[in-house]
Amino acid sequence: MNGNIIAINFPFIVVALLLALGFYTIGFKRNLIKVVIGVEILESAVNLFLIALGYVKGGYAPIYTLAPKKAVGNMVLPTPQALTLTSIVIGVAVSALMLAFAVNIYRHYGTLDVTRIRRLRG
Amino acid sequence: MMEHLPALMIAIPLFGAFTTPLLKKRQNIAAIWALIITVITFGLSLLLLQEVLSKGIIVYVFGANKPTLVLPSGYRVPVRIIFEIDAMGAFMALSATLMSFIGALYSYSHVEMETGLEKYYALLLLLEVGIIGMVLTGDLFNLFVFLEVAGIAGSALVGFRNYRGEASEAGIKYLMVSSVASLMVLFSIGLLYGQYGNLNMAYLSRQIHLDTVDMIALGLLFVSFAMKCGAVPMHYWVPDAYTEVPAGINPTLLVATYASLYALFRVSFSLFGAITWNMARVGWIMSILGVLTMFIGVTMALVQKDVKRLMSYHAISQTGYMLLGVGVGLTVLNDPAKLSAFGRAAMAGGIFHIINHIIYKSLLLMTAGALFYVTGTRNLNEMGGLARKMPYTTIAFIVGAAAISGLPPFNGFASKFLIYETSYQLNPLLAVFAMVTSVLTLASFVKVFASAFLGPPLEKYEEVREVPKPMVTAMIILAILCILFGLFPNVVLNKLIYPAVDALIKLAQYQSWGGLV
Amino acid sequence: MTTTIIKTTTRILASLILVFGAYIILHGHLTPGGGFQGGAVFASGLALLIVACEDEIVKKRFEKVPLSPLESIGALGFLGTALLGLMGYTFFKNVIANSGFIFGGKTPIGINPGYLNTGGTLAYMNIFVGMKVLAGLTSIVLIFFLLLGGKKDEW
Amino acid sequence: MNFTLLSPSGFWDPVLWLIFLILFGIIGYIIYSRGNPSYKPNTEQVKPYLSGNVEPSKEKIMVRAGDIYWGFITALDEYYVALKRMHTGDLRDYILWYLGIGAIILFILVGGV
Repeated sequence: MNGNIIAINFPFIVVALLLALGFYTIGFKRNLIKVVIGVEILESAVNLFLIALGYVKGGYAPIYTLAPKKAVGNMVLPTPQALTLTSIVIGVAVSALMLAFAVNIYRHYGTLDVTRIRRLRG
Repeated sequence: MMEHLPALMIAIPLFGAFTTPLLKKRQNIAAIWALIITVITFGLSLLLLQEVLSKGIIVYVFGANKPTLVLPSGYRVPVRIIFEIDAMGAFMALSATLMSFIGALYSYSHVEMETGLEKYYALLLLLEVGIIGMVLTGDLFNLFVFLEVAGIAGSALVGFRNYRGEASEAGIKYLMVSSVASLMVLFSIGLLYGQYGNLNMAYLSRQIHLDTVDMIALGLLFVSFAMKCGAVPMHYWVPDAYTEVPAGINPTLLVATYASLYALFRVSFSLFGAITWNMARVGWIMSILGVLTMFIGVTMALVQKDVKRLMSYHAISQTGYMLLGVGVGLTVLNDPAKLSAFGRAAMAGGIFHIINHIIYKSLLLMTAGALFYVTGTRNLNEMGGLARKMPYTTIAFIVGAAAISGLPPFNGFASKFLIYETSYQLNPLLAVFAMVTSVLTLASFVKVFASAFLGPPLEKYEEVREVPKPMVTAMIILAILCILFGLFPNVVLNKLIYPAVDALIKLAQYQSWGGLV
Repeated sequence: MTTTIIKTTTRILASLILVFGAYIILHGHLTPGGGFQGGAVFASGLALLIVACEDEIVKKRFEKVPLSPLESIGALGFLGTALLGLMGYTFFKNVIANSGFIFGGKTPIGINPGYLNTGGTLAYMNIFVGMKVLAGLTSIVLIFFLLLGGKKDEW
Repeated sequence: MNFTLLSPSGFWDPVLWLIFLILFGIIGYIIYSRGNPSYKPNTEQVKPYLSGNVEPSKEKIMVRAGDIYWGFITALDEYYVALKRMHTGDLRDYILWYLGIGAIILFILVGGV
């Protein structure tokens, strides 16, 4: 049973690791691009979490096109997948905007070091 | 058509946001077009408010056969995206649309010389959509989507002046903060979905019970929305973003901040109502955060030299009043005697302060924008003697400064009066902090007034004239609103604020979609 | 940036990727995928084309392409399709499904081989979203390419 | 219309307040008008007397924003040094503060302090 619990919760362990890794990257890396990557890691952690929530053992994808016979009545609710897709779409916009800001900051400051990008303070 | 008002509230600004980029060649027309759209949306939100006040909670189900068909036959749980509008949401939507209109009017002259204006107005309308969606929705995931829409549009606007490096810096700070906060919101939404298999707030709030996972979700939602509304000590992004954003966007960005505050209230009162009802802890956290916020915000404001930065720190400090007022109400929520004695009035004070603060802080930030427009600097040390050159701006500034410091008979006094009295009854120390903050606020605005407007006229500002008419009009409208809200606080409270307070307190009504089920 | 390998690969793959993107957009209501996914695939095909060409050629080719209006039109189309539901029903109501209009064929219940002529407003929305996404992502890629393309690895 | 704002233990009536404001304004004006009208603008009278020295230019003697409340800020120096240390302007600190406060709030809510 012990090994089983780890097997069942394996995706959630990975989610926790990714969350920790993401926050570590945001909090302790000095390069702005790496900080942006940290946000992306966080985002993938949350997406993985949502997808893992939607998993049902023995469930089928909720698509009727050419589905196997057994699938009828065994389909999972597609809400977590829909949430994940929406979150991915938003993530694309966020990362594009962040990188655009990073490019502009590099042009004006000549550096991507976060400790030196702080003209606004106090 | 009245039943489709909630959908139109989203559809019309979206339509405006998508058509504005087509007017790339004629940026003047884009500005006027955005102004028209914001006026229409403002009218719609007035209609919506009237509907809500007369008929109670409005429910709108997207994609159903009928707008009120929450549970189609055969379903026991709601599956569609549902907008659930009570008086609180309608009140926030009204402030959002009003401020977008003022912002668009002000922007017409303020950013005239910049390029890429069609994107500016598209983003302004998109920000408005984000706020309206956040405050009208009854679906937890939809809340996240609109939160992100508002965050992305807002940060793009913060970085609008891309020839300034500081603007990009402020933009990436705001975007980083808002995206991390929204991702944690999404994470807690995932936790709640995993627990209960639904995303509708009214349905969820009936099922939530005291459970470790639920408490983690509550904590994450609470801290994320607290960061998005600028509570100390997570307020660092506020001065950066407010300072660098063009002054025409400031009103809308303020409302975006308070939309997060609204989400915080919604989470504490409605979503987790069943828990927080019995737990004064959440209310105490909110009150203490509020006191910290107002005190640290105002003391930081005293030492600022940048006029917009000074006002942004005041925005933080005033957020503390709202947190304090509503936190006091939340603390005594499970005690009917205390609730009717002072809790309800405390919440009314906090919520009344939202609209008051939006009005006068927008006014002040706009006067700061006008100062920047004529002098080209935001440094107070380099200003002086502008009062005679810019009479309207000066009058607007005096009204705003008097209102924010709580001088009668302006609107700030009425809400602060309620907050002082009620927080005194919970704990006298809270009221002392609130009063000291008010005194320090007055002190720091005396500083701005003395250094920017008074003093001998400086030679370098010989040529300065009053700002163009649209900017003056926007400021004068807000100044008049300041005075009106101050002179008739009772009317506003009875018509607008107490219905909103009751909407937050009456949990059962929210849970049943206004009596539909 | 433009080596022979990339050019040759692009010559073979680009058209396939574009067709695959269009396929995903069109079959959004039947198979996994949809407007955003198909648009992203389509845009990645265009990105491949952008990367494989010289700066000047890309600039000349994309000068006339109305990417920003295309994006607006996609979004407006999406909104308009959603607004169709206001005719008697609600916002986003699928009024075209089972109506006999294009993409309005009768939807079979249960397992089926996937009829393209179904889906109602979903299919239209997928097309409009695909349009918006491919225009948006392409312009993002294009802007980054033109911004950083001239310079060598400074970072 | 009732303009009185009733609070739990008091009231606030802006109209009453305005009436009193006007009343006291009139009293103030009466006192003012009985004063000695010896002030004459545009004469020697309005120039400042600095022990016979020449008056420096306006720009030099202007009170700047940085000079206002100097005493207050100096008296609270330690507090302000601590505040300045909090406001680093570093992007990463924004997120770290969020994590710290989040941990505290989660501890209070889950731990049940």
